[in-house]
Amino acid sequence: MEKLEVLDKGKAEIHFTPPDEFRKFVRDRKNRAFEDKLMDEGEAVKKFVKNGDYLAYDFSSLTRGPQSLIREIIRQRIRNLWILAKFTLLESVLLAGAGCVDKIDVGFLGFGPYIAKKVQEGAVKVYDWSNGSVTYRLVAGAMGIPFIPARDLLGTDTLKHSGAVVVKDPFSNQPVALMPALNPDVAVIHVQEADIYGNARVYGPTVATLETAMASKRVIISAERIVETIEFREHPNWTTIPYYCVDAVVHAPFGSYPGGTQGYYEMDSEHYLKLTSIRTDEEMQSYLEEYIYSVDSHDEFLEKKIGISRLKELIQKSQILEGYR
Amino acid sequence: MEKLEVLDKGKAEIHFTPPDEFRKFVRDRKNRAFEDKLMDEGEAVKKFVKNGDYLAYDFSSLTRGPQSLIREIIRQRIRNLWILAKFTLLESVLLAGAGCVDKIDVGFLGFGPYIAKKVQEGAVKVYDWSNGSVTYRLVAGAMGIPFIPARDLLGTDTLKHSGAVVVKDPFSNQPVALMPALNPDVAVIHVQEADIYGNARVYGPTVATLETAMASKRVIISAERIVETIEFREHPNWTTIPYYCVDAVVHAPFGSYPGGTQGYYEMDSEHYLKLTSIRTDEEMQSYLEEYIYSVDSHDEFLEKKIGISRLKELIQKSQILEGYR
Amino acid sequence: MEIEFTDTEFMICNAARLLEDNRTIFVGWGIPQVVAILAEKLYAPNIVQVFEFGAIGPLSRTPFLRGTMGGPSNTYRSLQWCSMNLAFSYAQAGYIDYGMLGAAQIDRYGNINSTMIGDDYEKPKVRFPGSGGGNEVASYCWKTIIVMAHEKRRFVERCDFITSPGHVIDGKTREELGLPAETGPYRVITSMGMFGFDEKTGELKLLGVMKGFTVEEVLEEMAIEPLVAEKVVELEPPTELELKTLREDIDPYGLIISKGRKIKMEV
Amino acid sequence: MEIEFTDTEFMICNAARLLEDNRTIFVGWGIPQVVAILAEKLYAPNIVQVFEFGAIGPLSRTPFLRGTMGGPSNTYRSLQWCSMNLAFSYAQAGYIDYGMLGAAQIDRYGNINSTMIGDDYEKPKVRFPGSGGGNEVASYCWKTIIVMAHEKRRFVERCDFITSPGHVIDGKTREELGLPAETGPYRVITSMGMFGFDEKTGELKLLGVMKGFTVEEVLEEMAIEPLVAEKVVELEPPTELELKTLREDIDPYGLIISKGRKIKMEV
Repeated sequence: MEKLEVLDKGKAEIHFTPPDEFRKFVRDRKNRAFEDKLMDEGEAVKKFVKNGDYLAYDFSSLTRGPQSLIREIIRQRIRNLWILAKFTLLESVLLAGAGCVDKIDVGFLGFGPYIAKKVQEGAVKVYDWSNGSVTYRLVAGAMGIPFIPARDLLGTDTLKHSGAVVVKDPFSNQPVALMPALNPDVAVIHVQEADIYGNARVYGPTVATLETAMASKRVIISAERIVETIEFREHPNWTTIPYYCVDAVVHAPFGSYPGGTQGYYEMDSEHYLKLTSIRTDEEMQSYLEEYIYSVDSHDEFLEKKIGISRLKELIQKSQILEGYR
Repeated sequence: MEKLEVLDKGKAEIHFTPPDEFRKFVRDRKNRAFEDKLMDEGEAVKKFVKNGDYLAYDFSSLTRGPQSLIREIIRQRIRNLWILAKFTLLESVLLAGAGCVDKIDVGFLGFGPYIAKKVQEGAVKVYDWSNGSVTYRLVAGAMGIPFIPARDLLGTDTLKHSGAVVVKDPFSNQPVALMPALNPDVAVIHVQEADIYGNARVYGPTVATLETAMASKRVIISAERIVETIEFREHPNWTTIPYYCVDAVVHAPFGSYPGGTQGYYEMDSEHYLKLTSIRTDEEMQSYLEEYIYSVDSHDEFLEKKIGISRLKELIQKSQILEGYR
Repeated sequence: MEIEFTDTEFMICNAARLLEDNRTIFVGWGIPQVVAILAEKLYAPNIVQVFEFGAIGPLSRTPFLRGTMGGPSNTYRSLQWCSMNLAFSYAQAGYIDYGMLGAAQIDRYGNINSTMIGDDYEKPKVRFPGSGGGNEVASYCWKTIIVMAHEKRRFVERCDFITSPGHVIDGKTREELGLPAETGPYRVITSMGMFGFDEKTGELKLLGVMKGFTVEEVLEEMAIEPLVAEKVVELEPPTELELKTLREDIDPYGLIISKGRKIKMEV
Repeated sequence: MEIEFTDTEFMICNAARLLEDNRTIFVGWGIPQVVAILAEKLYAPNIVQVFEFGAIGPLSRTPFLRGTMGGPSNTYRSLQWCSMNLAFSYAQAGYIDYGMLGAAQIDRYGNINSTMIGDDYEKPKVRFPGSGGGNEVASYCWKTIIVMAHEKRRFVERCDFITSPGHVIDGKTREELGLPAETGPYRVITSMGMFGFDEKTGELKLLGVMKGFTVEEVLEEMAIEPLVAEKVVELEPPTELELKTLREDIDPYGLIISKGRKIKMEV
């Protein structure tokens, strides 16, 4: 029989779960029953995030990012994570600063000199992809297929340091890159609305919210509001994630803080600046101590470290509701 | 270098447009300007449907199917079409009955003995795929990639009579079917709402509405209502098709008749029965004469052949609006 | 008391009794829809129906409307309306527990034919609509249930055309062919009995026969000889509640349930 | 009259003048966003911005908010909010005319580096954030415009790391490598000049220099020697209207435009 020529191949180690292995996990460990999954973030992270996990999250620390869950992962001192820095901004900075991370698949590594230094020093190992290629990997993982072809990365050093494989397509006879499916061990996702079973709705750009949830073995959702299931059934076109993808639902108002969540509050630029100005490990440790380790929960963080008047300001700044409800 | 083994291969002729050829068509012939594309169905079909075209449509003759556009194609006696019978019901029956069709890529061939007889007699040539695999082909066409892998068709006679290629996946080392991208020459799609530029919104299940529009060289949209562009900008999450995929917009109330459109009217079961009871070419010709050839337009069809009181009944039957606005 | 029912009603009721609650089920057109609704009403209030055109978890209204599978009544209050690609992706990624399909022919290994009868593809004796989403349902769902009329010619050694895969195709197993592991036809409910598949060989195996029939009578109506379970169970006819629910609530116009042979039975 | 402006303002204005109206443009973070908004306000009222996180055609509010690229102000009244996969699919399928990106290094063939400086990948001298969506923008869009500070070390024979593809990579053309045909870097706007690429060889070619500078002065600030057009045009400094629009409307806090070298010029 004919063969398809392999033309090029990246050399990165890849986190790859054969589709059958992922399917069996879904069959045995995901739940199609309507089970109340509401819990606090401490319990959710304890149950569903483990040392050594491959972790994905969605959107960014500026907008609808799962910041309260990221902080809880840091608070529980989870170790040896391999993270997917897709369209990431400060998640990787914080997780690396807290010593949670060993490896990063880079779409966008994240902001600033602190994380760059971690890479330069070899404190974290990076594999270079791109936002598009890691998103395609999640799409393949979500579809239950082993890879997806795309016409990017081709020829670049990014390809060489990724895990993509270039073959000659049998239909067009042109080279095309195959992006291996990605099935993270765990995903943390922040949404505007969820019910207690895990049905979830996102307003605004969706990045890879659904694909990340479908492709991940364990999924923790945090939500600005917990709503009744009928809210989903009345507008089925707007459901972003169906409940059977989800393991835990956390009620987390201001869950994206210091980022914003559309329709709820704007980002806190001042707090954000504190983060982006971190240069040294000492500054990082003092930030982590002040805002994460010294409180027990997201609620306590909001109450003791941020305060109602600040939160009120951020709500006040968020006056564009059109499109978000 | 290594090679990927080709394990099996369907023998169907395939309509395949290399991604670069499709891209150039999009660059040169699709329009990113905000141009008023509103026209009647006669002009739209005259301009954008040609003899010998590969034609796709979306959803079905029962629900939100582009029936007024299908009738116009028949009325203009377009010939030698190759059609995509994805989740089709009576579109292929009518188009084949009117002599418009040479070849059918079958997801679902369509209802009843009439179309079966056409195939048995060899009047139309069929290639067997499945609803899933032809949908994947559209997804690949819409993504601008040459194929998409999937774990269906494998081993079956459907595969043998399709155009899929089975290879050993380089990541999991398992056989997987590659479905070649499909880029139809023309697509006709019915929606609930569109603006004059072609932005379009669908309520209810979406089948492959967006993928079909993105993947097709020319796209005619018919819409129950023409709405202002601001209606899309106020709820950007609900936009199904962006204007730059679309070539023509036809205002077609009752455009799915005798099928229903959610939120507007229910299907006309009696008229539908007329169609499904067609057995012979004579019966078919008499149906076509009575309902298609003898009128000049969809408006005239509604007025002379159906009538306000019938339409009113169908509106009256359609009392579930929840989720459709 | 004498009851009367159609063999379609018998199939529907027996298929409905098979479904587990709190599971997702990919539902084909026609009989499978009625099965799913009956199960939801009587046995499995929390099953989640999945439809290929993109409806997840509707609370389908009754009476059942045959025509508008994708319309407002059948997709009422779904948890999600989505694309066909997404509906199949849920299945391909392992989220869908059951699939339910009809078939024109079935063979020894559970391969099914819904494409054509005859030995010349170019000139079929009978042409059917083809796969639809059947191939995906049979390929991806964990357990596929086939519901079909029990007629001699429908049970064959090898389907004239294998539309959707069973356990073994022309000597190769599903897994060898690349199909998802540990999936495949699970039960076949016919108008006379119920079949499973041998765990090792993947061969069709008679598990149950309709009350009032013997194993021999059922086997007589098959062009092949299936395996027979050591203990073949007796399948109960439709109960009064099942029939009332089907006839008064789900399908009062008898669009689906009135088809088939009428059976009278003393119970 | 003497005007004063930053070289960032110079780049932004010259890039904005390049954009055609009625075209789609894939917009990268930061400077490209300001370019697109300026173009929309002054030159191309109907350009359609596309963002990788999933916003198509927003009517971005001003003042421009650097932080919340994906937030309500920047994505205001989009035509569509969608997924990243879809945003890139529009580009991969050919629907996006322009792409606009920054770069840390650029080489003779328009390859760009936004990943790292140094010759050891494992131990970079400087590490940048990496591709982001840059690789896709540079791979898929019909014409890519690169906007970058004009510094000697940024122009190199071969990038330390090719993050996103130019016209030729290590001797192979884009098309040979499988990238979409007839795409690639179209213009490079720097703080001193403007470059295109030779149609045959794909080499960097100086097309214009900022008014008040000579070709030699511009070439002096490059570690490689580019081709030079037969007729090098003079690039006008920012106009009063452009500066007013940038400073009063788009970026009143100077988050972007105040960066870079200040230039004084008689006009």
